[in-house]
Amino acid sequence: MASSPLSCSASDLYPLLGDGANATAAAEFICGRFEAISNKFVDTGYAVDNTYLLFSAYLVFAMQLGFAMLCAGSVRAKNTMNIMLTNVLDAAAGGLFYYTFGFALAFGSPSNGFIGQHFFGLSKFPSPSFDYGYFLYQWAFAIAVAGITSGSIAERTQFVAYLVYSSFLTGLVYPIVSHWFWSADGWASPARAENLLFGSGVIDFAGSGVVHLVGAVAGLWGSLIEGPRIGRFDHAGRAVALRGHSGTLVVLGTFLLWFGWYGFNPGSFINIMKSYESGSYYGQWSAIGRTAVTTTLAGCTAALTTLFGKRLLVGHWNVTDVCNGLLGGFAAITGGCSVVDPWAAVLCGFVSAWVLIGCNKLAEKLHYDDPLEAAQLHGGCGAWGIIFTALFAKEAYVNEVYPGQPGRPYGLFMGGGARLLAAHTVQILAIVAWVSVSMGTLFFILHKLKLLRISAEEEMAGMDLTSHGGLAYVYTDHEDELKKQLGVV
Amino acid sequence: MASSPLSCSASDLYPLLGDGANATAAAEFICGRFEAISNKFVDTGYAVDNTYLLFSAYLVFAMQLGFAMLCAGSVRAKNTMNIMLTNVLDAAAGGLFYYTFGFALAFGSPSNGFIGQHFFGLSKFPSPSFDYGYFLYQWAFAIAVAGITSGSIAERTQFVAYLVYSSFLTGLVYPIVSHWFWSADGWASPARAENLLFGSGVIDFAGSGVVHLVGAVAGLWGSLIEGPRIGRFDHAGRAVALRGHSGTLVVLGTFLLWFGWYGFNPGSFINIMKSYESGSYYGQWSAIGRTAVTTTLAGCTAALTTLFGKRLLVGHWNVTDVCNGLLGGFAAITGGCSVVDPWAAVLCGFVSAWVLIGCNKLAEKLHYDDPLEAAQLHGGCGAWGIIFTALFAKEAYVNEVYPGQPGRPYGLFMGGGARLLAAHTVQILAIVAWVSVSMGTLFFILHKLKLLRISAEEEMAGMDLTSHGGLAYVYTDHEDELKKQLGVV
Amino acid sequence: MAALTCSASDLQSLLGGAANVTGAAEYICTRFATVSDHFADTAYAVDSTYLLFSAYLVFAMQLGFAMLCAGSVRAKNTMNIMLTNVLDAATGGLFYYLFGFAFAFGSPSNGFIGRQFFGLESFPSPSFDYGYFLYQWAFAIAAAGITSGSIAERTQFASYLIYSSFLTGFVYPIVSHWFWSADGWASAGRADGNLLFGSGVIDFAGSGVVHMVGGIAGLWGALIEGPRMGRFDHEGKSMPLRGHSGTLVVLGTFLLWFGWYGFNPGSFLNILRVYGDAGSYYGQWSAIGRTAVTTTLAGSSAALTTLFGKRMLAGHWNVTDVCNGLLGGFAAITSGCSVVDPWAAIVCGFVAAWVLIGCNKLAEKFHYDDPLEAAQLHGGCGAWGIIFTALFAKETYVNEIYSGRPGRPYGLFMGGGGRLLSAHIVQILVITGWVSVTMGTLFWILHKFKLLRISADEEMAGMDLTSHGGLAYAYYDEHDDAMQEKSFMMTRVDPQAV
Repeated sequence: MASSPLSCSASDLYPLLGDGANATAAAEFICGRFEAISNKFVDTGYAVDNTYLLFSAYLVFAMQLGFAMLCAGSVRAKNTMNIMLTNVLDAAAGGLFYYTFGFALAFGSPSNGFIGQHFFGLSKFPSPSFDYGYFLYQWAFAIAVAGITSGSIAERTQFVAYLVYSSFLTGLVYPIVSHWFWSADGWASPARAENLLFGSGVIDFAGSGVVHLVGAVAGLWGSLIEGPRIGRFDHAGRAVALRGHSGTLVVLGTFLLWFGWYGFNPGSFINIMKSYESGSYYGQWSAIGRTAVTTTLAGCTAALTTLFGKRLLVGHWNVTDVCNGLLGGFAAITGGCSVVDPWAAVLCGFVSAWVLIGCNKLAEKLHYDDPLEAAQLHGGCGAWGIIFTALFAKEAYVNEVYPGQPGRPYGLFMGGGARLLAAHTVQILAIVAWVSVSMGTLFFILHKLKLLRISAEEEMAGMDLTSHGGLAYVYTDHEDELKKQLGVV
Repeated sequence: MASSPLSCSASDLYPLLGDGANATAAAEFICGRFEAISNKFVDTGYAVDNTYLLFSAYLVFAMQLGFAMLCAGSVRAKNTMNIMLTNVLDAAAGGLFYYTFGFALAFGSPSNGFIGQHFFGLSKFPSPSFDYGYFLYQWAFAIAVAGITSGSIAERTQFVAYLVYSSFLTGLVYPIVSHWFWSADGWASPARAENLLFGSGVIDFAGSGVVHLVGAVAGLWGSLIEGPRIGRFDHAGRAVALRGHSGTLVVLGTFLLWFGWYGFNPGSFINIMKSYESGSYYGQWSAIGRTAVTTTLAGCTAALTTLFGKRLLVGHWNVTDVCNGLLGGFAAITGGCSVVDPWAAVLCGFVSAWVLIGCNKLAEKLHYDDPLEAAQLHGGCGAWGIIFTALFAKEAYVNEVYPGQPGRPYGLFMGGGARLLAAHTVQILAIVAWVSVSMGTLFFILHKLKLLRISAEEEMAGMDLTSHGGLAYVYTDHEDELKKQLGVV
Repeated sequence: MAALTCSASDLQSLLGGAANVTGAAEYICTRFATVSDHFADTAYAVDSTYLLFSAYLVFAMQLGFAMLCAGSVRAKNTMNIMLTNVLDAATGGLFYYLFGFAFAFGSPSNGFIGRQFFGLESFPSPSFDYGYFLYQWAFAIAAAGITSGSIAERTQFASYLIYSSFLTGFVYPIVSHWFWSADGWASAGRADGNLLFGSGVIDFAGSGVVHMVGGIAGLWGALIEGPRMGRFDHEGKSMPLRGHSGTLVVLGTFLLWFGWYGFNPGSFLNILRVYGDAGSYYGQWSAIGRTAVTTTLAGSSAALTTLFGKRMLAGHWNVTDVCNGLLGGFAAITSGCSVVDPWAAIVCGFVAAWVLIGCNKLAEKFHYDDPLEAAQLHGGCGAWGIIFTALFAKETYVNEIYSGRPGRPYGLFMGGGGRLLSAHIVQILVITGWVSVTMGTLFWILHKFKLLRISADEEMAGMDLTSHGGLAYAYYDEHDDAMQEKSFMMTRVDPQAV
């Protein structure tokens, strides 16, 4: 914080005060005060930045609530309790695992480029480089990943299997990926000291790849190995929509996610009190505002595109699709939100809507069943977001957000050359490979051990009755008769 | 931020240091540091103010979620998807329109008093006067207006008509009104440089008029032209309550709106780091706290008044009415929240509750059907709020919040004369006139073009089935039979 | 500010030979004065921003309570319980404004009750600003919210109005005065020296002041009313009366979790405060982050413990129980959140889960019926939290947060001796005593006046129909009878059915 011109050494000053009776004392007197001032600025900086970071972390946490409601609304009533329990546990189990080793594996520098190795159980915390607020913020990100995956394999996965993969994902797979791209030591980090990947490193600002793509690829494998839900595709192989039980919950969840995304993207700046040139109205605070705007515009455009696109393709104005389109736009802009102009964000949202529609068509053709379209949405749009950033990243913004390396590559279409694009292609490949190897194998093993999928009877009756002690809703006092009706004692 | 005594010019200082060996150097040395300090204060100010403004904007955005839930709960189950879709699109379409020209028309100064003309598509942004955070905050306000209107015409409006009026309202009608009263150039703005309206200008701090009255008058015309829902008034002309399908959603929405209102009212200060007299504990931060308190008290009083009032009139303790009363209190205090004392806020809430009850009685007598009481609530209570401010605005607060023009008029009952009241009466008339002309005409045209209201069959079957591809809720697995019953293929 | 004070007379003598010494000295010193004023402004702005947004989060907990309660009762009483939650906030606002805040924080006063700031007169003062009032109000309404859960589904609305205003306006403010006001007889930050056991009670965010108070009040109400009809059958076997919507329970729980980040870390009230030397990365901001972390970990471990515990005891993975366990963990860590290490928070949550399970078993044995487990959760886990703090409070943290009195007692297991523990035991006894005397009596009187419990047929029909003008849900068109038998939705609703 203390910028150089504030530093004041008595030895410099007193010769200037010259033959004053006791110039030395005067110089010390004055400099002592400047000392105090620059210290107070340091304090102020910490206070402001932590306020900003903490409230951003709370917003990101609110996304977990959004996921819970979105998932609940998108599954059938008989599996509501099951999916919501997974969401609660994503946060709870995630908290413990990320505390014990997740954070250490992700940000435990000094370390090698592949995995961190300090701060297990937050030992030696806080350090000058990391404070508790930062841990909380990263934890909120980690639990989001598991939330994405649980959507893909909803309505047909054994609860034990969920417990296993969820802790594996939050505690090991995700932290390692975030170390690669976000830790100062990561082999593909744009902030590492020397030999950046393609002289640029990967600009995945808030995690289109690190968060969304990871969660999606994991879900993809789980869902592929399990196969579709009973009745999702009829004998002729035609797709039958298994609609979620409550559109209201879907909208509620979507809005909550939108709300939380303002912590997710602008919050990723971590600190707000950083001037790009002291005394000017333009600084990090302004870049943060811009990030919030790009985020908003990308989502809005994607929503409208989906609305009209679906109207043309399907023939009615579908709110669930609009909600998914909206979220697709957010997932896409997440990677580049801080380094692109608002107009580019509009473009990003427009394309991501079509990417999502395309992925869904594809999934249907391949008989891939994903109750929340999580793999299509977070995977497809996330991947597009990574490419988008490599195409539209603006020079000025890139250098402001990732300072210290003048003349780094930026967006291809902005005249910044293809090195950034190359780095981002590598990112996609690396993530897909790593997650497939780790999570794919895990799901396959669970499958072989008959631990992955529930029995057909259970699936028909619904998991709430079979393993969670009752349905989510009891609108009349006749629940018992109800249970009989459904053939459950 | 840099108040004069901090500015330090070497030329002033060195004669004082006098015959010191090289006094000039000493002076420059010292002044250079004070320079740096005042710059750092500027940075700090921007960081703190933007943090405050951004999180306030997020809260205001959360109100959109509140509207969605409130509307959903207040309509019948068969129209839930329709109304929620409008709420999602208010935010999405609003984002694009406000970005492309809405903001420009509202705040594009330098301009004339009637319409702004800069920053189309956020070109030349950020400027020393406006930053991205400010745009985001104003966008969140703009979408609230469309949300209010969509409530009045719920359950019977064609989706196309909605798309048309919504973009027109958010993109043109509302921005112009906000330019009049909130832009520094506006003809009725209290902050304009010279010749204020009645030497005072309109004190509509957070928009009882600019936001609530506008949305309500628009809704009033739409609803009048469409006429009541089928079955709302029986053959004898007696009113039949068409109850919303979920009280829980109404309460959820109300609480979310209350939550968001803490961004809406206190947030309208835009910046928090502004001392009224440097070094004192009393400053803008304190006024902001007071605003939050007046807001709370007005809503609380209105809720209690409605509770007991309705108990006497209707005979039971009705939570939906209490929620509406609460919101009425908020809509009323919005205009004066920053310039009245807490005790006055209590008064404001008490009256607004009776205003709402009265408006509802009136609406019933005139066979006016408004599913969410939006016109009565935001229009009636909003108008009362404007008058209230003109009566109870306190001199000290008015001069703190609108500085620079000593001796400006304040509340009539506080001894500030009637000029403020005159200005506010003009505001009400101007808003009603402008919105009636613009929106009234629009709705009338749509009506003539048979684009406004849905067919009777559609209305009976419910719009979710006819135009949104299915009901919002599927608690059993028999939706298809359900559809057959309703005669929909 | 110490190092920033600059007196012209000092500097003058130092500048010595300069031409216009006085002028130079004043010139420089005025600037330093301005700087320190600016710092004062900055601090107010930053701290107010922090406090206000924390207050908003705490308010969001009221929404959480509303949804949690709604989901945990049967559909026929939903409107009733939600109305009480709305009114907790509304009546709370007025009463706390008129005298609640004055009783709680109206210093200068004696150790038992405050007596300034009625109706926020002579507000703001150098010591209290509006943001602080708002924050405390949000706390006060939470206490009433807890109680309304215990007596849900069978209490007359009139009696709710009475006890709620009494609790928010009188009982709770006095307790908070004892432990949180600078004058309180058991306050850890007491102005005059003599602290209770030389330590005072460290109830940072209110395991006792908020949760136990609400829990005990609810306990008496529920005891005097007796269980809901059908809760225990003829041979006294307990028959669970499940809430009508698990979704609302989860929604409410998450909202409470969200709000708890304002409740615990927010209780620091200001964030721009240094520990030790200025210019270090470690200060109040860091302690606030730690508090958020301890809160999170306590809740998380409690949730997991409940999950597996219930799996063994009950045989299925129950989300409602997990939610309650989670909240139990939060209620427990609330008092010590700022003075314990993260690892201790995990212990706290683990035990809290078992405390809750135990209390529920106990309640069942004694045929005590609490629709939201509020007394067990906020009372039981709250009490455990108070003890926990007395065992695990860490010396350095205690001295940072309650500074100015070196060598104050801290956690027993951390080697801080038993004085803190004894102070906290006194707190539990005193709170239980005071709330029982006041609220217990009130409920008993209401009971005697036949104002407390609704009639049996009202209870069967559900209060929404009898006193709130209709059921909460109407999923199908009221005229469209074709649908009725098809669904297990609400049956036809007649607005006139009273």
